[in-house]
Amino acid sequence: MQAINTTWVLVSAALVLFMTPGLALFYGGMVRSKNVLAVMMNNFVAMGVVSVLWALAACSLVFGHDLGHGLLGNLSLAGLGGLGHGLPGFGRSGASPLAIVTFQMMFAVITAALISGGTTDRIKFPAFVLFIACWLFLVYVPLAHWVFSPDGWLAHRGVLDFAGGTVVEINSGFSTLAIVLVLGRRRGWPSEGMAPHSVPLSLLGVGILWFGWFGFNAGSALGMNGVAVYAFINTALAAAAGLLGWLCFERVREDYPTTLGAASGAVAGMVAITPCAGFVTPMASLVIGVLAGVICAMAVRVKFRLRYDDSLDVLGVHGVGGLIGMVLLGLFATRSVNRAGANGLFTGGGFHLLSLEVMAAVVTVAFSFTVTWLIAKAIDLTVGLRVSPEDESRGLDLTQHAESAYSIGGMGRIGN
Amino acid sequence: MQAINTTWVLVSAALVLFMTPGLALFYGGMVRSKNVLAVMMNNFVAMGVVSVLWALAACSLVFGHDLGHGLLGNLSLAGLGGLGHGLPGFGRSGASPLAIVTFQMMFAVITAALISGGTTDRIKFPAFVLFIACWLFLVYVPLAHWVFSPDGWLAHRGVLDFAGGTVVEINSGFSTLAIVLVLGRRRGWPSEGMAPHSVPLSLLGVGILWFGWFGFNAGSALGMNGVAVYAFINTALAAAAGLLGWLCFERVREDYPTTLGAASGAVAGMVAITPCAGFVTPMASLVIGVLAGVICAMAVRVKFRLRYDDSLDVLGVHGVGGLIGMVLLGLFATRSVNRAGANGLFTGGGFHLLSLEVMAAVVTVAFSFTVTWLIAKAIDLTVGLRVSPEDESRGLDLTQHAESAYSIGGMGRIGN
Amino acid sequence: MQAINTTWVLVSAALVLFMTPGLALFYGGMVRSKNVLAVMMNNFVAMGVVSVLWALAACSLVFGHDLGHGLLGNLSLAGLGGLGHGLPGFGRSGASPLAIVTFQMMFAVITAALISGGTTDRIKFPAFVLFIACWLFLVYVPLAHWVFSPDGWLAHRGVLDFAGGTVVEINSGFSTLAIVLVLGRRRGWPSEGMAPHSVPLSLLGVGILWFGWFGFNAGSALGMNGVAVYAFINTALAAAAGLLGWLCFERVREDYPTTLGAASGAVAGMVAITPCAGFVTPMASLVIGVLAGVICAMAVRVKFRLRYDDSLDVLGVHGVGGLIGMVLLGLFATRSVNRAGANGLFTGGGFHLLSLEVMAAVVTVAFSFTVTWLIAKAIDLTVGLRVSPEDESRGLDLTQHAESAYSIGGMGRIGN
Amino acid sequence: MKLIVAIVKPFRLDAVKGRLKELDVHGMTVTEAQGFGRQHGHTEVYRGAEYQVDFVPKIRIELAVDDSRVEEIVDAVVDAARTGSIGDGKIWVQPLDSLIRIRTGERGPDAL
Amino acid sequence: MKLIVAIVKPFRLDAVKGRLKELDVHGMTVTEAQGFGRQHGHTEVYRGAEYQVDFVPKIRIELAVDDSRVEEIVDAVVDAARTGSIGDGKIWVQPLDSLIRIRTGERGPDAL
Amino acid sequence: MKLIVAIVKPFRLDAVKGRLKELDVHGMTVTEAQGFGRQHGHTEVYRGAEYQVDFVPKIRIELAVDDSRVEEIVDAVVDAARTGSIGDGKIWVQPLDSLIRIRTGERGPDAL
Ligand SMILES: Nc1ncnc2c1ncn2[C@@H]1O[C@H](COP(=O)(O)OP(=O)(O)O)[C@@H](O)[C@H]1O
Ligand SMILES: Nc1ncnc2c1ncn2[C@@H]1O[C@H](COP(=O)(O)OP(=O)(O)O)[C@@H](O)[C@H]1O
Ligand SMILES: Nc1ncnc2c1ncn2[C@@H]1O[C@H](COP(=O)(O)OP(=O)(O)O)[C@@H](O)[C@H]1O
Repeated sequence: MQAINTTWVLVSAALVLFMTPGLALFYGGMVRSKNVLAVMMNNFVAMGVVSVLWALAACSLVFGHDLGHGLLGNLSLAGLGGLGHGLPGFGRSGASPLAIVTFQMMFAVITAALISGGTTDRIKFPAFVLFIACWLFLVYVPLAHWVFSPDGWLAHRGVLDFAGGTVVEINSGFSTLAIVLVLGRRRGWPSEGMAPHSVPLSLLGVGILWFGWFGFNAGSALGMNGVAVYAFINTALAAAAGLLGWLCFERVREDYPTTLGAASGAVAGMVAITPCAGFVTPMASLVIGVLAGVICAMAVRVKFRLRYDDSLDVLGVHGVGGLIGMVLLGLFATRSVNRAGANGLFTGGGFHLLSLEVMAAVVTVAFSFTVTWLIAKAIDLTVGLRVSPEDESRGLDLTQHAESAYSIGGMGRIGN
Repeated sequence: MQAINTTWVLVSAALVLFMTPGLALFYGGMVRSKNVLAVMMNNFVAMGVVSVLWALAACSLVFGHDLGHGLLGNLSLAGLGGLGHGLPGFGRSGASPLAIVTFQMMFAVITAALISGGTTDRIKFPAFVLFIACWLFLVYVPLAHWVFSPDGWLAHRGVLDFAGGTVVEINSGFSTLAIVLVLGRRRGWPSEGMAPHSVPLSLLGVGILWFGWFGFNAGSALGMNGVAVYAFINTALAAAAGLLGWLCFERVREDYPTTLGAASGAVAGMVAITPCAGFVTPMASLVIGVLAGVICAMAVRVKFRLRYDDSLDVLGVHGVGGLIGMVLLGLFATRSVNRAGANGLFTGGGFHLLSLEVMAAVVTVAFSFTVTWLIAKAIDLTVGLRVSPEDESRGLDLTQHAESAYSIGGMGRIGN
Repeated sequence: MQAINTTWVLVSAALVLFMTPGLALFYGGMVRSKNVLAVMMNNFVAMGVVSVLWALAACSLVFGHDLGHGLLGNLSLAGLGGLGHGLPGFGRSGASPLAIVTFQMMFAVITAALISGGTTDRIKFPAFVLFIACWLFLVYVPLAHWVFSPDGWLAHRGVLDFAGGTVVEINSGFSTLAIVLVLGRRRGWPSEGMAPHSVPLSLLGVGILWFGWFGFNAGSALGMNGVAVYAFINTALAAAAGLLGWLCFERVREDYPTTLGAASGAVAGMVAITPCAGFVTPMASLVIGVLAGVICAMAVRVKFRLRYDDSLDVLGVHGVGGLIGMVLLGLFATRSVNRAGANGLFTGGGFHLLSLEVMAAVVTVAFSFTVTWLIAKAIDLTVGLRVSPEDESRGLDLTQHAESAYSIGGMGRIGN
Repeated sequence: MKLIVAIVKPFRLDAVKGRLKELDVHGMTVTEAQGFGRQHGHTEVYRGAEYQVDFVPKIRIELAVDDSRVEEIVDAVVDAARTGSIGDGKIWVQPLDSLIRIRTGERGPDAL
Repeated sequence: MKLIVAIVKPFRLDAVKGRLKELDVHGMTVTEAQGFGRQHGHTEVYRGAEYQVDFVPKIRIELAVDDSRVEEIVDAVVDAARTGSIGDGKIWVQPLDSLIRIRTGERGPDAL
Repeated sequence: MKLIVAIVKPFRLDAVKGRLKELDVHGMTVTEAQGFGRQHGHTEVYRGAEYQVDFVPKIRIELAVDDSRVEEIVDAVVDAARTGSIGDGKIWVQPLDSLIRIRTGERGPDAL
């Protein structure tokens, strides 16, 4: 049985790993052609930096023996050693502990990478690298311990979060809000047009995210069982419903259902189902997906009024989608799907679960926002977060990486 | 054992889900740059609409208890409930019923999506959505019940169809023919050039399809066993042989082996092996693949003579490829590969299987074409299938979705 | 247990199959826009030709009963028959033999495809096809027998090579060097600029390679067990470390860390970990990855001084990366990770393993280079390897395949 | 000699080329352009952000011709490019001091 | 009539268009161009190979105008396109023999 | 002042630029163009559909120069762009009424 569970977890880990290049494409397609490589690079460098730091120490701080009060793990698993004794708090019948922490590594990578959707077009590359290194230890690691480790204080209180509605989604959304407030708006935003330079690239990215999300959610069962199957179908249905929800909103609001809207809606649906995937029925997933699609479509429009430049809507889609998921989990969770779960408001469980979920969401918002804001401010005051106005106008690809994304014209790169 | 089978089926389901974005790219690359998003959107919206309808009712009509004569299932599984008792007609030792219907959901999605390859560049978006919703219930669902449900009348008679040569391939091909006859030709076709706007995008799409097709075919064993392994290698070999077959035909006929030909040949090979995958030997797969490559390469040229505008050759590749597969299955099937199968003409089984396969193919052609034609006609007479000539010439991306696919020039989107 | 192992091997086989389209994109993005399709086509045609030849005979020559002295297999498995008796030398408890040879087929495909990275922009298409067919039998097959068959003479002596540091990496690198020496430099290289036409395409390709490499390495455990898990995490960490290593080198040397450098570094890390994946600890993988990133970044610069035109650095990344991996395996291998392995110099095993690894590397370099050079020379003297100067300047897409990769301008393909 | 410059709708290029061939004109140079004029642009929407695009794709054709043929060629282009709807474009004629064929160094009408 | 050609920095196009609208000029044709001049290009690096790119993206604007308005329009464009830093571009004026509106066949100033 | 326009083969651009630098000409504007002429286009095939593409990629170079230097520069461009095979392109010279440097407002030869 351990072999099957490990197989499933490793397959899922590969799928989640693949999500980060998918995200790079999703983001890369949405920016202007002078900043494509820079935002993709932020994603790729997260794969490098976060993985290495995870193996060295972060993994242990999340899943090592609790240091007390469920606040942080110790360094017993540093360097991925000491796993022979299993993961503290996890049973021994599940997947291989090394497989589980590998799977979890991919979560840390993509959560960090998500933030680049807010900071795109204006963040210095070295500052971004420094930022995610600090942020991993000061924001991601504690939150992940609280929620994903059975000894974490939130998990311990009975907060349900199947695959990271708090740790991944709300966290990335509100961390992004914090850093973009420090970073400031892109020059010219929102008066100048900053239309996506390649929507097909973004659609491809979403295709990869959709594919990978099955690993993300169903893999979070950490083995092959009935809950994994539910998590799988629920992910598929929430994505589908989210897509339709967003399109309907656009159709009503602006007359045109857009492809970028379809893509965004699918992502919103999957974000919202993330905490719920292994706890709700397929029919509830449809409801969750549709609501996420509609509400996130509204949420991404807020920034134009409040004038914070969350460039690719990490807050509007992941932050808000995560909140929706946590709240709806409090309504729809049912032990008929997962005996290790709980019942929600609509399923006979009263307000208990709902209040726990809301509490966890609020804690995450407050913690992520505050600590990220402090990190961003500290970096801004020391090495500086933002490129010069001239570099911003020439584009980050050239000025940060000495590269151009494309050279497709009949004359190739002119002048060569 | 159930856990292993379920693992395999879920992995396969994820792979098949990934095929639809792959198809979107394959199609998107082949159209002109003003219609890229529209055709990709047709694929993405199929992921939304078909999934939701599948969960609500279509799944049950396919796999629910037979209403009589093997014609249709009942609503016992509506909303994906009632699966605790297993799928009617399926044994209990296989994969989880919920996993199986999830896997099958992906088949319905991609079959609907395939049709967009014929209607591209001129179909109204709302009409396409309405069309696939109707078509799912009136065409796909009955056919799938007949063939995929053990209680279906075709399955019951002993028709073999491993992964959907009828339900997916012939069905999509002849449904496409029907709708394009109602829809009419693209303005300017075939006199005006309508060359692919990005062949690399199409090649990427085929790469994804190739990858996903392993789930499609080998996953149709609905568990991990010797038949799944055969289905896997047969898929790989038929794709390879199809690629070579198409290239050889082009080399002889037009002097140039093309990359789009290579891609199309691989698809043709995989289409033809779809009904055969778990019933034939690897050497037979090579023959099936090569024949599919050559014959489909000839088939796609027919439309220029008969003047129906099956824009991206759904009939020529999927319709014809599916027919080839069904017929060759009647020749090459062997019980040495799959004891639950039968022997074909070349393997000592006489004409019995061949006649069954041909019968099933003919039934599918007749049923798909007729019912789809009626649906298309009905929609055309009510809401209208086709965009205005002016919208067609400005492109569907702008006129249906208010988007442009690309904005890559040095000046970004000019005028912003 | 066989079913689980087979599941893992088939999943891995699908992942490795997917690597070749990924490679096509990686390469396609790096060439100029007039040669994109040609280089992608070389990859796709390898999927066709090599697969078919593998099934017909190559597989048997690798894994069939040894003909003597561990030099070559016999034809007992030709046409993929005779597998019912298992693979000679492999135990019976592992994955299905048919699954294993399917998995191995994908290795042959991608190794052949890799060579196209050196020959791009100037090789005749038919010559390339002929070349890989000959090369498969004369170079790949013997090497694969020596290393991957338990009866091969290198394997027999105790050479460790987990997933093909010799057969795939060093082999492709030095075969490429040989053929490019025969083929000559691209006209205008290195004085004329030949910058990548689409870096995002290359990044996407690397994303796919990264994803697929988990199948490549962890699948080489040929089943699900502790070694597979190590191989998996080691691959992830070496890629991450390689990425950082290459970036640091660039930062120091040229001031700019580039995205293509990040992508190349990840590939270099995965190349180097290939022979080591199931034999070393995660911490050793970090060291191996970082060294590979830095050394390969240096190695790709050598060609400018020595003036051989290994266009996309197959030697610099795969050849050199493979050498690094083999040598470091001699240092870091540990039986604590894999009891079937051995200890290296730093882990108490003395010089024994190191000398074996170096010997195997040297044998591979000498054999690949020599035989490939002879094949290339023979083809060049008969059918000719290289296109005419005029065809080279018009681009291979048009002259070899009568296609253009892109037609994105506002006027579509002008003149149509 | 004169230089005729025509700004036309992209899908008329083929017709223009055909007509010129009939007139035995065997050379021209075209570029992609974007036009701003009476013809309306369009609106695009991405996640609720609306973009008003004022420019419309056009083709810019340059024809160097002998003085004697200017009228005839201008008329032919006007005729072939006309659809009758707004945005059909403009043609203008500019003086040329000299013209040279690079390959041979020929000058003037011979270089055409 | 005259043809005014302006080579400007891409991000100034909007300003130029705006200013021209104020002057009631309702037509122009623009193309993407690459400029070589005092303004420096940039260097790109791919796997250690350095590429010196001398050309800088520019927008080329063509405006056919009535003789009487040349000065005013040139001044407006100069004003709207100027940033004061190297590479702001050039404007030149060329004579036009004639101008025709394709849609109607109108000629001269009426065709604008 | 004069405007020299040269239509050349794309891969000759570097040579032309080099030669002009030698002559101390430090400014030009280039655009991608498609040429139709004696040089043949090519055929493309997609799933059996043949496309005859008549146009060939060209580079269009614009050089505003002082009258005194026209001959010398034209000769240099002809020389640098020539390969001797069909399709080498054309050069033509047009009169210029005036030229202005946007950055400074300088006019005439000083603006070059
Ligand atoms: N004054 C002008 N100078 C240069 N090009 C112009 C001018 N006016 C119009 N054009 C070009 O002609 C095109 C058509 O002009 P428009 O006013 O839209 O229609 P029409 O010429 O039919 O009245 C424009 O898109 C633009 O490219
Ligand atoms: N002699 C010329 N002929 C044509 N275009 C020119 C000429 N000189 C400059 N240009 C164009 O003007 C642009 C700006 O010129 P540059 O010398 O960089 O700056 P500035 O005009 O501010 O001195 C160039 O990029 C080029 O497009
Ligand atoms: N009459 C013309 N007006 C404008 N451009 C022309 C004309 N004739 C030729 N050209 C341009 O010059 C290029 C070369 O012309 P072509 O006839 O092919 O060769 P050659 O000039 O060597 O005889 C063409 O591709 C086109 O761009």
